Amino acid sequence: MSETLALAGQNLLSPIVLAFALGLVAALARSDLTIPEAMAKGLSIYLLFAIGLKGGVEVAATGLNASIGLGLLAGVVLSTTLPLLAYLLLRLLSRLDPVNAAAVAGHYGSISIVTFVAATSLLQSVGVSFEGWLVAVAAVMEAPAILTALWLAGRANNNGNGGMPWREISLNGSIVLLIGAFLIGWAVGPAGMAEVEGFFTIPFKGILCLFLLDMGLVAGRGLRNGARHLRPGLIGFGILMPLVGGLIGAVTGWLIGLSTGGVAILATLSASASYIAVPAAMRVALPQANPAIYLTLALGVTFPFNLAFGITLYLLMARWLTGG
Amino acid sequence: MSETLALAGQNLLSPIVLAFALGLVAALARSDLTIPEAMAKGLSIYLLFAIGLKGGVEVAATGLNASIGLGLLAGVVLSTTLPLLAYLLLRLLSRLDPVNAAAVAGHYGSISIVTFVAATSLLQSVGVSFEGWLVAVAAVMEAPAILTALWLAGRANNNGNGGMPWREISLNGSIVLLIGAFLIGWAVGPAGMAEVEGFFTIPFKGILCLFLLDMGLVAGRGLRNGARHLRPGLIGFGILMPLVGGLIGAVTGWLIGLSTGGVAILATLSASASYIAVPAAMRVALPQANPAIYLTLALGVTFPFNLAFGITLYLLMARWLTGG
Amino acid sequence: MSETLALAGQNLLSPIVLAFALGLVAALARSDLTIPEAMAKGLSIYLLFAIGLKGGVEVAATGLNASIGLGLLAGVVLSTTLPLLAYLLLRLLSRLDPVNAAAVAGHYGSISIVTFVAATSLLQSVGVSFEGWLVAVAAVMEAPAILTALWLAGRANNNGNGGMPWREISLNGSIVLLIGAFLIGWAVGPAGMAEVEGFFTIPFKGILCLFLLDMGLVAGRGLRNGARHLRPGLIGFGILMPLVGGLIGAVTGWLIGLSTGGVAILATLSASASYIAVPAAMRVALPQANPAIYLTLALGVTFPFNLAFGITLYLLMARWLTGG
Amino acid sequence: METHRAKRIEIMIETPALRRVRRALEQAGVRGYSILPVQGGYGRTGSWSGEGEVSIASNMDLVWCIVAEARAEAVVDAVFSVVDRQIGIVTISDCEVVRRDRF
Amino acid sequence: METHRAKRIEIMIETPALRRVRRALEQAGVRGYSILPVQGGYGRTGSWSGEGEVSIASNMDLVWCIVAEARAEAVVDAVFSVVDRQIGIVTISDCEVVRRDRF
Amino acid sequence: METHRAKRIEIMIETPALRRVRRALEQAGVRGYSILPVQGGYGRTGSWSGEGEVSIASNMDLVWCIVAEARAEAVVDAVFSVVDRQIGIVTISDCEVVRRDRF
Ligand SMILES: Nc1ncnc2c1ncn2[C@@H]1O[C@H](COP(=O)(O)O)[C@@H](O)[C@H]1O
Ligand SMILES: Nc1ncnc2c1ncn2[C@@H]1O[C@H](COP(=O)(O)O)[C@@H](O)[C@H]1O
Ligand SMILES: Nc1ncnc2c1ncn2[C@@H]1O[C@H](COP(=O)(O)O)[C@@H](O)[C@H]1O
Ligand code: NA
Ligand code: NA
Ligand code: NA
Repeated sequence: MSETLALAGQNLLSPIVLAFALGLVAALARSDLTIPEAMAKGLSIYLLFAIGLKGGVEVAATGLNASIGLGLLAGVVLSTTLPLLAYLLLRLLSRLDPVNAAAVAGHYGSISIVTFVAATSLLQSVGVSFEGWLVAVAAVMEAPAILTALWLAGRANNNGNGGMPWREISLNGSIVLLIGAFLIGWAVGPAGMAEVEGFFTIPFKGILCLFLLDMGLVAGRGLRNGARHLRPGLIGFGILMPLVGGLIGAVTGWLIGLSTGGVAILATLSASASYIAVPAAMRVALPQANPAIYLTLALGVTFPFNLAFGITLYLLMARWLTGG
Repeated sequence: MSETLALAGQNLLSPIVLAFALGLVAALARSDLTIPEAMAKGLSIYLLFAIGLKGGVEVAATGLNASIGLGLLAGVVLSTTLPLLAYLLLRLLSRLDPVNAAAVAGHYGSISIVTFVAATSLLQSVGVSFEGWLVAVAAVMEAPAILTALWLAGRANNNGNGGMPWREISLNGSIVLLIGAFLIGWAVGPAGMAEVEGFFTIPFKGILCLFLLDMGLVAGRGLRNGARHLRPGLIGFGILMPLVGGLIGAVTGWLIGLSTGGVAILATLSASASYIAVPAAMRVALPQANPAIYLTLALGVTFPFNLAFGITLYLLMARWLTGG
Repeated sequence: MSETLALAGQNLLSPIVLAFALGLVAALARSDLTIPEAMAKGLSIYLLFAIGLKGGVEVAATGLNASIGLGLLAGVVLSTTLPLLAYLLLRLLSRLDPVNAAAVAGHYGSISIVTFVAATSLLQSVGVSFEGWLVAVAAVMEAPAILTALWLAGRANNNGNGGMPWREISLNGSIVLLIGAFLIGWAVGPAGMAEVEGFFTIPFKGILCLFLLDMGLVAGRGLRNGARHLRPGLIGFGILMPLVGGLIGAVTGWLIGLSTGGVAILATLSASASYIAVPAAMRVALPQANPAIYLTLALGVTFPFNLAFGITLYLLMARWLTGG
Repeated sequence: METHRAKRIEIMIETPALRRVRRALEQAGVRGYSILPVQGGYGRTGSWSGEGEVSIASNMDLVWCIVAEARAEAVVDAVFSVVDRQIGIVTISDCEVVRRDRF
Repeated sequence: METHRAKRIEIMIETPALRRVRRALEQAGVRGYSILPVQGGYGRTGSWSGEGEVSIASNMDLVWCIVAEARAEAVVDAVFSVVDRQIGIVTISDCEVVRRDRF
Repeated sequence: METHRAKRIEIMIETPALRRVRRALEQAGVRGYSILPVQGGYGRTGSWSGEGEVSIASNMDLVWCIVAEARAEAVVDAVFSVVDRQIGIVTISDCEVVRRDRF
């Protein structure tokens, strides 16, 4: 128990969580502190490239674990089916109309890469390793949820969806970058990594701090703008869904034989909600859905919850399941 | 004497001073070299976060020096009263009308964070330490000067000020960032800093170089655009004021018992003129004042003077006062 | 032979070449992956500053090699005359009209700084050193080619050129930055460099990776947009010209007594085609020329060729000539 | 200077739908258009700002397009078929241009 | 396509005063507005450029706002009460819009 | 609010030629102008985008200039002498402004 609290405390007092909190407080207090859009996009490109690279280098170093095929399959299945569960929970807990509920559900099937990074950072600081190829699983989990969401919305509403946003989904920049960097890391291996670790490893955690400061600012602004949509049922969903999703992800990871760290990561991916790829696809494919709802929920409720408490819980779940 | 010259030479030949000079020369020669706005803002955010963090970590490591309360109070008093002195000097030395004089005066009560950084960089290269909490003093000195300036302008000119820019002042992004990062540094302490020093310490001085290149470009462009406003009396003010302000700051620092480095820093803060928070507040609160005057003076005259000579002098003052 | 293949393989599997390939593939596949403009410009400023600085520091450390005067002269002569050769080849190989041929020719007399960086990175990884002042040669080679191109275009077309773009040429930002950083490096020497190498050396290669990712994206987009202009004769030119230019550069380097690494670098400079300074000057001075042609050729054909194969070949040429 | 009457069509559109608007304009045969960035705004769904945003989901862009008067209606129809389902705004106004051959 | 007459109000304003203009517009009851970045300019106080700037002090922004004809005057009045003391420029022009319900 | 008729001149110009347009405007005696960034476009030479670009070669900018009606023609002439050889577009339209003294 006290170990659990120590772990939670260690996470809450990490520079990255505090940077997020600073951004959140600054935005809620209406400070004019802002991060330029180009810088935010640049930080995000850096993070995607760095974690893709590291995952690939890991695979080059340790060889492919037999479970990678299973892992990718599990990712696709989780991403496809979690929105169904999310939709159900939403309809039970809140009075959200079907189209908005479908749009929100899509976000929770997909993943948030910065939540993934925060989890890896926690694992690293407690000395738990994980399968490098889970980066590729993260990439395959980004998109399938969108299709489920559109199917749900189509059931509810026969007319007027924007057609399948195939192009928007399949060549989404963040997926391409993550997979591309993963392949590069795999090709160059540890020797190639050594050449570039002065940029992709040494400053990584500090750069992550600035990125989380930005996430805090954006989340805070979103909360201020979208607060009126956050009825209690929705907030409840925004906290319950990651817990349920995380548990399902953890069990799945344990069933396919992941390490303790791997189980925690798959739980984190399942628990996290997309704030890049899915909202953009929804804006085209489901223009009737209100972005203030899905963005506020994913970024203003679930992301902070996962960052502050969720990832610690998923690690505990993983330890408990694997006995690690 | 020769030691003094060596110190001055060491400062003048540092990469950061030369980078500023390069920017200045390039802009004066009308080169099309420019730094994107988002990059300049990004560099500035990095610097504010990094120095806030370091100050806080220092406080966590060494404990709070008894004089912190005195130091904060001194900062508020200096920021509030230096504009009165500046206004007087301006009215004596130049024919600037009262409203413009008040606007300029406000800039000199506030501070320039990059001058602060340049001073800490000089201290570091000569191996002089200073109180980490002076970062917090820097933050509290940003705003009070604005109120004095508006009071001065109001005396001169009863009608038509824009009303107190409370929101603009109190939640100014750079103050929030500096204080926020300071608190984070305090909370995480040296252990937390170790995690992120690959970004906030190792590349710090090089990033400062690029930022000073940008400052040089902006200052040079400002000089080209505002040169016609720079009558000799104004230029005289732009050099005399930092000397007087620096001396007052140094004596204050010595009176409240700061270390040699601390005295040099408080002198630097007093001597420096704001180029971020104050001009923006003036644009709203004193729209009649001409930005070309206050920006050119703060950025085109006083900043280069402080960078090239001032900070060396303030260190000498500090040594002389403290016998350090 | 097998050593040659090993060298080629080592280059092709370096993280920077693979990052370029990723960008190229992503853009050709119409992914929406993009790098913000401010970030791309920022990366470019960083690279120019870092390599200028390193060159200057090198000169400070090793003293001026006697051949620097010859080297600068050779640079000017190469930049002035290579466009004549390029024009001839173009008129022979393709049916490009004189004005467009002149515009393209200008690009090949000038240089691409990122090709230079890629070459230095290859040299470094095989442990071959080169004269630091070649950075200054790179700078002087940027502009003269523009004048030759305008002279060629003027011969072909008496009316309506935009007049000499003197300002655009002489104070071009990238030249100013390169020379300025070189002078700073020279002034501060290795001791000054030590202060800033946490930014200008340690993360250099990783930052170069992101820059090449961006170059790949831009090149790929250019190819998609400009492909219809790329008749076989033009593509042939885009590959033949760097080979011929590289050979001429290599022989020149050997004649003026450069080291093996120096010969490879001068060959690379001669072989590379400008994609920053020259296109902007052409847009003003030769507005009749079609940018889609010269940009696609320089960035979409010659740059990738040099990156993937050219620089390896120029190093082999250099070894063969100097017996190094 | 002789000038010619033309129409300026300005379309404020969500960035995720920009690609579709561009395709519609190109298929409608416009000779050119330009895209201006928008950095924030306010509407029925509240305020948004591009600052700090990694996602383009809440961003808008302004498409600025000069067309000959005769084509204007066809272009607006084509664009509107895309914009209809989005929240975009299509405005048309008169202007004079210097060179007729460009539109 | 049926179109409706509306007014396009464009306000060029110093960035530090933007917050006040936004508030004025919202209080005047506009249905929406958008903000376009401005990167430089020239006026009585000389030239400015946003490039390399850390401070927003010399920056300007363009507020782009489509309003129904009937509301235009009230909106302009409201905005002008803020802009009056600033150096901002308020322009009004005619346009046609496709969907009336949005303005 | 009393308003005054004025002209809005908008010039879409290649960034490398912007310096020349600015000089022409200043020499023609305009009281002010502003420059808006353009992030991409489409024309006879194909599509372009500023994203990822290090070179300004394929970039465009929009110059936005409010002038008194009486000066408009002289300003357009002056600008056109520069723009003529470039691919730029010059448009003129009517607007109302609130303060006459500024133009
Ligand atoms: N009347 C308008 N004038 C200018 N921009 C508008 C207007 N209405 C909406 N917008 C823009 O469109 C975005 C979305 O509008 P809405 O869907 O009403 O929230 C707003 O945030 C503005 O950027
Ligand atoms: N007539 C005008 N047309 C367009 N923009 C203008 C005009 N006058 C002023 N501006 C803008 O407002 C800024 C400040 O104007 P000023 O106060 O006259 O220096 C200028 O730098 C321009 O960006
Ligand atoms: N009719 C137009 N309306 C708006 N922008 C245009 C128009 N024609 C050209 N442009 C802009 O000018 C650029 C160059 O045009 P072009 O020379 O026709 O390729 C285009 O990419 C657009 O950004
Ligand atoms: Na998920
Ligand atoms: Na001061
Ligand atoms: Na060349």
